[in-house]
Amino acid sequence: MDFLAEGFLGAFNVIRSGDPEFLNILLVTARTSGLSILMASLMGFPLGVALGAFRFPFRRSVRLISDSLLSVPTVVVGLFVYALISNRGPFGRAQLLFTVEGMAIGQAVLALPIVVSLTASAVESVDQRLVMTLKTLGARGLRLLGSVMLEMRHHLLMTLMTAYGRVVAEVGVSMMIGGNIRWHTRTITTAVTFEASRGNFGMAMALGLVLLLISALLNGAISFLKGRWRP
Amino acid sequence: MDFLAEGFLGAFNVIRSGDPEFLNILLVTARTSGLSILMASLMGFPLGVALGAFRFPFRRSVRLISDSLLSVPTVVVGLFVYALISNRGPFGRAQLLFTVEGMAIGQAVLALPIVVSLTASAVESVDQRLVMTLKTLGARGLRLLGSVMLEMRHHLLMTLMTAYGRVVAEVGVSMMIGGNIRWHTRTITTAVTFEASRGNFGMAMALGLVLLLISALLNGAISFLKGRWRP
Amino acid sequence: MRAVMEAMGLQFGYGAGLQVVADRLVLGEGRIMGLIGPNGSGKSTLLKLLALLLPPQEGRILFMGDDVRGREGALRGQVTMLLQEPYLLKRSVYSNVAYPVRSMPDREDRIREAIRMVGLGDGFLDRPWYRLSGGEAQRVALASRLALHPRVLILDEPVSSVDREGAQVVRDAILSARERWGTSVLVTSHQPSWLSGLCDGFWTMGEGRLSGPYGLKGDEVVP
Amino acid sequence: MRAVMEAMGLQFGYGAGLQVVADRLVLGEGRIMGLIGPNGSGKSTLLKLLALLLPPQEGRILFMGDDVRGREGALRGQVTMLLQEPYLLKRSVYSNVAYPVRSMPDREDRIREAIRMVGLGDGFLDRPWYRLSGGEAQRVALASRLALHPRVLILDEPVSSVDREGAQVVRDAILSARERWGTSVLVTSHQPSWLSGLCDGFWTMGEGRLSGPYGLKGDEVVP
Amino acid sequence: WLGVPASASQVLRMATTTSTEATGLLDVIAREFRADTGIDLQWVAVGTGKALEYGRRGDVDVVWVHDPEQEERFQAEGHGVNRRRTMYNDFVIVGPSWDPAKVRDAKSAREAFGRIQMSGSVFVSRADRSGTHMAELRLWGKVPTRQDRWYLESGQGMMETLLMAQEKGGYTLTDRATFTKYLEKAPKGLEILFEGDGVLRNQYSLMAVNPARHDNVRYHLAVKFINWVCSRRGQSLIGDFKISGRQIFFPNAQGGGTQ
Ligand SMILES: Nc1ncnc2c1ncn2[C@@H]1O[C@H](COP(=O)(O)OP(=O)(O)OP(=O)(O)O)[C@@H](O)[C@H]1O
Ligand SMILES: Nc1ncnc2c1ncn2[C@@H]1O[C@H](COP(=O)(O)OP(=O)(O)OP(=O)(O)O)[C@@H](O)[C@H]1O
Ligand SMILES: [Mg+2]
Ligand SMILES: [Mg+2]
Repeated sequence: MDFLAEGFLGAFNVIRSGDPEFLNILLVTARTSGLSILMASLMGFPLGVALGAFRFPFRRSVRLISDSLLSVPTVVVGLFVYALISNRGPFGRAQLLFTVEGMAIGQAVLALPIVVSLTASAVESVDQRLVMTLKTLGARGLRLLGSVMLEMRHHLLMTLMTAYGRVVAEVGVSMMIGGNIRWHTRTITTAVTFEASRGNFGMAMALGLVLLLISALLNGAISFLKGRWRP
Repeated sequence: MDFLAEGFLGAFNVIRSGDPEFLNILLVTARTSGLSILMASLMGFPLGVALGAFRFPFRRSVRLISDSLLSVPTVVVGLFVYALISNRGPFGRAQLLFTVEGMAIGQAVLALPIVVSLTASAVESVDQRLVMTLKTLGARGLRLLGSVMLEMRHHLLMTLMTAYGRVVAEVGVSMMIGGNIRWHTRTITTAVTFEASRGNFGMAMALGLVLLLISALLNGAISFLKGRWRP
Repeated sequence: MRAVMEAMGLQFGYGAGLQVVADRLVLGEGRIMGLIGPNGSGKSTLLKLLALLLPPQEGRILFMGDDVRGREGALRGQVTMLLQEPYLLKRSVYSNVAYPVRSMPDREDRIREAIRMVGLGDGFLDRPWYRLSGGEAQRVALASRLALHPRVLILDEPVSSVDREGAQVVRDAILSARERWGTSVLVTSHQPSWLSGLCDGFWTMGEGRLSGPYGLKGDEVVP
Repeated sequence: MRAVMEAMGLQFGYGAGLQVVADRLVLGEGRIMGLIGPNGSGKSTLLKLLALLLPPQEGRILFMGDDVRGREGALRGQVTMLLQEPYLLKRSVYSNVAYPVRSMPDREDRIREAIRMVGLGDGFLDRPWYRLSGGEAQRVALASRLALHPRVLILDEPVSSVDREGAQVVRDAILSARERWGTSVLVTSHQPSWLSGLCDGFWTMGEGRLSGPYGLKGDEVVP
Repeated sequence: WLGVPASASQVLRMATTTSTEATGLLDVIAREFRADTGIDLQWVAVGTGKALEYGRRGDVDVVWVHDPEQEERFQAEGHGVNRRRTMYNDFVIVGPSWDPAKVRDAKSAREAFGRIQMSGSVFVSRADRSGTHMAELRLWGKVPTRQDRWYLESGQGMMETLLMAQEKGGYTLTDRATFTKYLEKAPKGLEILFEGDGVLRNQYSLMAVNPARHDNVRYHLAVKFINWVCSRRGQSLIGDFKISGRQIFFPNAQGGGTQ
């Protein structure tokens, strides 16, 4: 119990201190998760909408794969991406190992099935009249896709929050691809793991709480936005 | 790349061998995730539906907390539960540390926000007429809740799959609370992490693929079920 | 004649927009009353208040002489409503009609009776919810309310999508509900001819304000 | 008179149930044709086929003499349809009406014109989608189709929730669409009196089979 | 930016074990090395097995690990060159203060292990083929199996294993560095019950990744680093490094030369 209290105090101190190393960790975390969520959204939302709204060959197989990948352990993704971008891997030349970009790719792989499956599921249960209505109004192609997504904005936001949660909370990929290198690829979660493995439970707790605080602020902002949109 | 191929072969061999240690790991994994999903569902679905459908004091705060906890790192949950159930913790007497039950509690804490937030979000965007219709037909209390949930069965299933994915893929809690003790609390993901940490990337990959295969079978079964329900 | 439902000094508004006001409304036992008014005059809103689906911001509603406040859940089922845009549960027609009467011993009889009253054959009972046309769905939704044998039946444009013959069938169903179960009915429609062949009297809505009753033979409504 | 739309040997069925069959249907330019038939006879299904929303299982559809196959996306907008249960986008009324004409230079004029044609004031433009009554929503949905100035306007029970005055307004709107833009119209309704004051002729549906046209003055329809 | 040390022109990548990082030694080494040479040392701290795996694939330039057997295999396979002894510390046997197996009275490490085995007290093993685990395996007379219910295999790092031993009231074998760190956090937990046997020595060595195998590795930087650590300056930094006033690592590069 002692380190829970220590964690709360620690979180406060860490934030107040503005320690440059801490700021660096924040920055790395933000860059990695931002980049990965961006990649996962750009690929995942269109694919998810397509899976939910249109019939095409292998649709069920793609969906099954995406659903199954919801339970892929981060370490496996880490290993997989590592195999591809390590020096000996096919993309070794790109020098992505132990970089923020490499971590972001791995995290995007992790977030993608969440975005795809949750979006597809939401589109499937969207009002059947929506797509027909948009078609009667002359929408097609990208505009149709965009309008369907806009109509489901609450769902997509929730999907995004879930994917963000998955990405920002994961350790396996960041550790394996990023390597938890101080000043370079140390994220909040790898730092938490690192501190915990050193027995610095108080510090681990403190960093974890800071992450939660950031997420709470983000969610607060989003909930404010949603309030302005109405149901 | 080499160890990817090794992983595929390894997965095949591991399954074929029926090695008792492997079977034990499967059993521990199934018991832990089954128990945690059960706990998270029993608490999460009613809470989620309530958050989405009814107004009550602190509703927005509870929702915000749940949304924020989507991004709680597993290690933090691990530490938190550890603090509570370790010998020196308030629930130390219950002897839950390094047991399947202890792991399941930790994983339930992890799954709960997913169940609550995704359910609440789904209920919020469910057809406004649904609750009114159920009320005009005389439903109230638990029956109303149950009927709303039945009407959103696809969503709830997807929520469950997401929570299952989170739980079955996580390492932090299982490591911290379970301790990855061979023959006792070693799950597929802690085994994967363990093998990877020893540099046995091929074996880690193999176990990860086995997990994916299990998830694929589970999803196949569910997709078959859904097919019988229609949209 | 007794009053089944009474409303006094009702007021309700959705934030900025229209304010629905009903100073006094009485629904006598076995009465079939129409509610007419232009689009957006507040008819649906008033009906939802009386069906205990929206809480009034001012005023009281009595059922059989007692205030309904706090008993809304228990009274629904005795007071039921067909929404303007009916919603069917994602189940079979049978399950939809069976839903409100699930635990009643004479369930099967009620279901068959109700589905016939709205002019659909027993063959419809096996259909899933999505294999229905607009008019068929509206009739199924009505059937599930009729299965309840309600004391008060509130109908918001029950024949908007129903064909001409169907409209006659629905009218007969409403009349026979009154006859067999003493049901009191409050019904809106934009088809005056249909309504006038059914109702004992009318209320009108205009910009949220209720007036009436009109067209009653005598003044049998007790205050 | 030219045929804007023609259908030959159309067939469509939802798996086991009703099979919709239309051997021959011609919609002449500037024609307003009614489609009548009982509930579940397949009217909405036929209209969706003609509005290029469902792909026919058999037969061909021609628009201005050419087969529509493969050009459905491009033709929608010229051929538009008001669904039986209209769906409004979760935006303001303005955005709903503006949606189909977003990129047109005379957008603002079209929006204002359309909303007035359905009898709603400009004040409605600012309303969010949920602040509408059933009839208001139906009118807004119609307005967004009128803003398109379509060649073919397919209306599935456009006045089911609209009040009596509103029904006249909608009839006038349809007539003036024909007059100003040469729009051809195919419309269903369960209110024969409303329909007969509007249409040049009728088709009827019975158990999925189309017959007609009936009630035309002369035989101006070219094959 | 944001407090990152101004980007260095040259970066050296190392894979190392958790104990060197967790104690904080590497922070000191990296800082001084940078001051002396301008080279930016970046490291990934993992188990010895994984560290060597990174080396095998040419993803790092140098490895700093502590398992002679695996190091030799690594070298024999042609992955590592220029292997140098750098420092050592020792393993100690720790357990609960009430010492149910009477390990305190043992004359040798092997005897201590025998007593644990006889008494059936809980022993937590890392069981991860780390340097520590390999040392442990050498100490058992008959290696415990699944039937020995007192023998728990944690498969985790040293700190986690120590905590598990504490919770279970059991024994374990640990390197002194991690244990010193552990004592800082849990002063009333486990105690050192046996130490000082020669078989308990824990040797750390540096090795460059073979540039003939991987053309991208920065071999000249690796060699520079190895030489620097083995120099008088590097060695005295290691010797001076203390936690709670206690020396953790003992430099022993002088005279060792390339192995
Ligand atoms: N959920 C709502 N939120 C806000 N305003 C609403 C809501 N529902 C209805 N309104 C407003 O209340 C007014 C009355 O709506 P109501 O549905 O009661 O009208 P109505 O008389 O039933 O009309 P109609 O004949 O078209 O069904 C409408 O003008 C609408 O703007
Ligand atoms: N999505 C669907 N899936 C399966 N069957 C359907 C579907 N939609 C309609 N049907 C079936 O097709 C038949 C014709 O439906 P349709 O909606 O075309 O009738 P309609 O003539 O428009 O009736 P109404 O006057 O009630 O609107 C119905 O009996 C219904 O069972
Ligand atoms: Mg209404
Ligand atoms: Mg229809």
